[in-house]
Amino acid sequence: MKAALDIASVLAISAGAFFFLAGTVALLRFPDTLSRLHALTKADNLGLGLVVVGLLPRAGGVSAGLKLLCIWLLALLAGATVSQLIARTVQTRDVRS
Amino acid sequence: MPAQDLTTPGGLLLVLAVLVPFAGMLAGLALGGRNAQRVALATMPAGLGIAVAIAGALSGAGGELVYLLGNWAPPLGVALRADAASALMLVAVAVVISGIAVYACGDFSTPRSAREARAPLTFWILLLAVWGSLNLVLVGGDLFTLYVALELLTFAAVPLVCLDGRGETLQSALRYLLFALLGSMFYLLGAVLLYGSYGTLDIALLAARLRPEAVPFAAAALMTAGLLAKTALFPLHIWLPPAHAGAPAAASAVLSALVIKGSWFLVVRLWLKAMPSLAGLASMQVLAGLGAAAIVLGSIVALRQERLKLLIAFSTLAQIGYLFLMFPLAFDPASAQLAAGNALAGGIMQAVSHATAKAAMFMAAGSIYAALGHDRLEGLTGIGRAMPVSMLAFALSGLALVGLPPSGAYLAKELLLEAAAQSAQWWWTIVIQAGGMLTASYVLLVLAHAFTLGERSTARVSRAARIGEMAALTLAACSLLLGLLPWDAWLPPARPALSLPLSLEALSKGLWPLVAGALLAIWLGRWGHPAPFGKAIVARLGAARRAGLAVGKLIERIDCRLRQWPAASVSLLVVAMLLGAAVMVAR
Amino acid sequence: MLDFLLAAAAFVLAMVALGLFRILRGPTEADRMMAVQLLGSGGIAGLLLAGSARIPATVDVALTLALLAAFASIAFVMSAAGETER
Amino acid sequence: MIAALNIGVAALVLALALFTIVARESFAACVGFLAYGLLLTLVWVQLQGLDVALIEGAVGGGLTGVLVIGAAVRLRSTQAAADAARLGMPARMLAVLLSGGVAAAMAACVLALPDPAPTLAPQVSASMAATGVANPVTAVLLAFRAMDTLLEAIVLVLALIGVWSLAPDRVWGGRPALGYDVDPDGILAYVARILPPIGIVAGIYIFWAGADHPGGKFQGATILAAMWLLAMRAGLTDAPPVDRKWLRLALVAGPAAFFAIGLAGTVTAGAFLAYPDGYAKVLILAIEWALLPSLALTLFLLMAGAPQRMSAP
Amino acid sequence: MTAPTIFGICAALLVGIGLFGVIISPHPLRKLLAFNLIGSGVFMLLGAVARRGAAAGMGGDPVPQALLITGIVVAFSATALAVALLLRLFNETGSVTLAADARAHPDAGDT
Repeated sequence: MKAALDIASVLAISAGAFFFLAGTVALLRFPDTLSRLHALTKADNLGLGLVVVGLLPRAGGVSAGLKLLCIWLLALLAGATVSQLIARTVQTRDVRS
Repeated sequence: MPAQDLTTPGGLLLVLAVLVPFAGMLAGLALGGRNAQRVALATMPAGLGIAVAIAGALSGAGGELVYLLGNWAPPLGVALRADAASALMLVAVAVVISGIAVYACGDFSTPRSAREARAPLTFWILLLAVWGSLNLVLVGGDLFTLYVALELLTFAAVPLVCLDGRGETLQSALRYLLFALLGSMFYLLGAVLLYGSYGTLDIALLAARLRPEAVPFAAAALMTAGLLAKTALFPLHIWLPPAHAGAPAAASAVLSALVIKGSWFLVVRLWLKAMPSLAGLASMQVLAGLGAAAIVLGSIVALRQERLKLLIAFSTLAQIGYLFLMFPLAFDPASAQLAAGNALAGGIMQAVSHATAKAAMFMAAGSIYAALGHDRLEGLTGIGRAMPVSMLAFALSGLALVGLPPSGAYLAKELLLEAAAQSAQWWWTIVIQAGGMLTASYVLLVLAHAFTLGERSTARVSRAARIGEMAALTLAACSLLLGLLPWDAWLPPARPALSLPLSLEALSKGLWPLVAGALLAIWLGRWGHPAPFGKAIVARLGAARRAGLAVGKLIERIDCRLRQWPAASVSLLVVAMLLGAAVMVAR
Repeated sequence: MLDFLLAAAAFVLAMVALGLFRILRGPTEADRMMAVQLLGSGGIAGLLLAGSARIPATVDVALTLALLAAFASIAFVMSAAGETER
Repeated sequence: MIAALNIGVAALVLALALFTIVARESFAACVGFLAYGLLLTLVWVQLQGLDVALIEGAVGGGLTGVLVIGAAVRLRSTQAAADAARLGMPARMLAVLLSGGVAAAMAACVLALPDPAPTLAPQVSASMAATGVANPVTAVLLAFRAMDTLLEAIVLVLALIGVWSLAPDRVWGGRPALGYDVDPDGILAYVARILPPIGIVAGIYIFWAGADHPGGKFQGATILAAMWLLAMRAGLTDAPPVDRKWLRLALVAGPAAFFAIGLAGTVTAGAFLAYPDGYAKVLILAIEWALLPSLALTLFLLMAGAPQRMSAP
Repeated sequence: MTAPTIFGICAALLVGIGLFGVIISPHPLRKLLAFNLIGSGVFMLLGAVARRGAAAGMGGDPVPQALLITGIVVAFSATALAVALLLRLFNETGSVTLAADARAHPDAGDT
């Protein structure tokens, strides 16, 4: 049972790490601000989500698990808001210039 | 547990000395409006009483008051400690703060039309905060608590600089804040290194545990450099002149008379109490060397000022230098340690006397500024007749600064000279004497302007508050009569020469700097047009005068350059390294 | 397992570092604003991976960080955006 | 493995610090600084200072970053003057040399620190039972070195008075900082509505945990202040005018209660800031509860800045 | 290398970087950032000292950790005060330079 959980953890965390890799590659490769923004928010939030899932079995109890999920939700919330706001500043700037 | 680590009887007074002003500050904020002033004025007698009680408890005994906060002994807990030096400083602070408070009743009363006004409210609260933090600096026994105390002092002092909200003073305040913060970081860095080496921040425990090793050397250099930046010792005086000259008079008095003494006292504490075994002669010579440079530079630049308040600010710069002359003189070659003796007594006496005199000076200058609407030296002709009380206050405090008997500065000078003779450091004798002479020069320059009978009478814009003028006069008289007090109960009584401060010999000793100072003032000073007698002499001097002016201009240029930010911050690092090197060399 | 978590933390942080320097270089301010966003997610992931197995209270730290990172990025986008629109 | 991770984190911290210094634009430097602050949290976890990590994440990564970025945006027009005043090459080299010297001396000191290191942990551990709290840092902050904490509360109030003293006279008694014109139906207002409740719960949780686990009043208060600030920025609430009686009383209440409990100790336990046997934990919690609202309010007002406009009648 | 050593040296370098910034940055806000870097370097050193003192089942010496909390809050207050001062100076004068000096004019009117 424990071994199975460990394997699940490893898999989830590895997948999460992969998404961070993807996000960074996108950041380095994509030519313009908006597409970088797009890549960053999607990939990183997914990466963090998978890391959280991977750590869930190792969390010391229900409350710690809930806190972990809470962290992810907060990060999602911030990501969604901020990316939208950043996108808007990019657009207003583009319209103006 | 060592025997001294117990709360001594009367230790609670130390807590009260810190608590009462802070409680007043909180009450002033909570009650708001006019009440802030009332609370502050009500706090004065209480604080004064506590300070006197502490001095009383320490008289004669030569011991220490200790209070263990929360009954936790160091190193785990925090102790408050006070010795005779702290007690004298506590009383001096209380007296000067009270004097300033009386003076400030004129400038910082809430106007009738308003329920609450910004400047009065914040002034009274900040005044109490300065007092509380100074008391904490004076009685703190733990290096980190002292760090917090220093920060409190800075946070209370900086807004005082720019209470009038003009761009110029805001800039001075910002500069002061940034440089002082840099100084605090150096201090904290040293404290961290000491904790990492010895596991305690308590001054008494550190003194016992300290070994001559690399880490405490570095810590000592860093902490001292940081404190010097906060004290504005040459060449770290970037922030002082504009800040002290630009602030409202009452605030200038607080800043110049008291605030800089906090970090200076901490340097004294550090070297004499926490790390006396680290002090070598070399590092102490560095400190006093900077002090001597400050005396020369500050005085000469003061002689060249056009404005009275700037002149007084540069005078503070020079007097700070004087405060640091005690360090090499306190060095005892026999034990290779710093020892409290005549030198410490002289230093403390100098600090007390400068505090009273400088507060009085700034207050008198403030009254003059209020009456004339300006403080240009050239416009002061005849002010001696128009405002006799303020000018008398200025004159008395000036003479007290010069060291005319029976002033505190006279006593201080005698003590320092004695210490210099004992430790065979003749070169400091010269500096001490020259210091009095230079002080005399700029004081006489102002007096010559003020008491010249000009053809133009000075136009007065408004009347200065009588009570403020009297407060200045009282403090000035205090400073001039300090030498008559029975100091033997607190300071070591090994000074036979001082028994008669009013004797003929003493008087003549006090007078000759005045003569030399007058010559210096004529040679180097800035003589305005309405000073006919000065002008006549000046015209005859010809080439010598021109050379003097060239020297003065050069020194002023150097000062300007040093007060640029990059130069000042580089100087801070250089001073830290120099001190570090000097400490290492000595061992 | 601990070593795996630490390695994962190091990897994620390396990715964050790479990305960070790409976006801090600009050219637009919007790019730079993403830096905080990136650390908000990547930094928290690294923190959880590195610490939560050894020190349970790391989760509380990560929670604070998530909250404050969200606050910081929102507040700062707001002040930046608010100023440019004026 | 852990050493490699630590070295990586340290390198990243240093690189961000360097970026903060050398970045051309102030705005970019501030963003770098904010990222730096967030990253420091990780350093504190690696150094096993969880309480410190919490305060660093909240203050260093949160409040300070927001403060400087707000300033950078406002001061954008001063960039050109600063660029013109850059130092020449010789001066920069001298600066490198000197600061490098100090850094080298410090590093040498770090390596020269004694081994085994002096520590007060055993003493704390031995004396902690008397305080009744299980978090050693809280025991230090509120029992062994309670004086520092009391002074720290005063520092915050004093800094606030300093900030207030910078108000122009005509708006004295007014409200700090203008809010931003935020679309009430926009995403910002939406987030500002849902984040604060979560934040308040989290803040009080961190505060509550502080007696026995990492956390405490400063950490909790910072989170509460941040949430309030967010709500204010989004236009949901307004900052209170600074001359309000309740505001003044609320600011002072926490430190005053601390004073009172400390003074009571002189009578009941024989020393200022001492607690009578058996009541230590209750009194410590009382102080924390009294300080929390005052601290949150003070931090919030420090962030909000000096009064800038008169309140509407 | 142990964590305290690594971060102790990192702290030393941070102080160096901060000092460099304090000297060369012409903009006061940048000086303030540099000052904060020095501060965090000092704090990190204290953190390393705390970690070195791990004993009695504690991950670090709690006394320096408590000092750190106080220190960080004090540093924040300083930053807040400085930022407020900076903004007021800007509102009042439209610039924030520290260079223009309220100095006495060395070349003016000698007689």
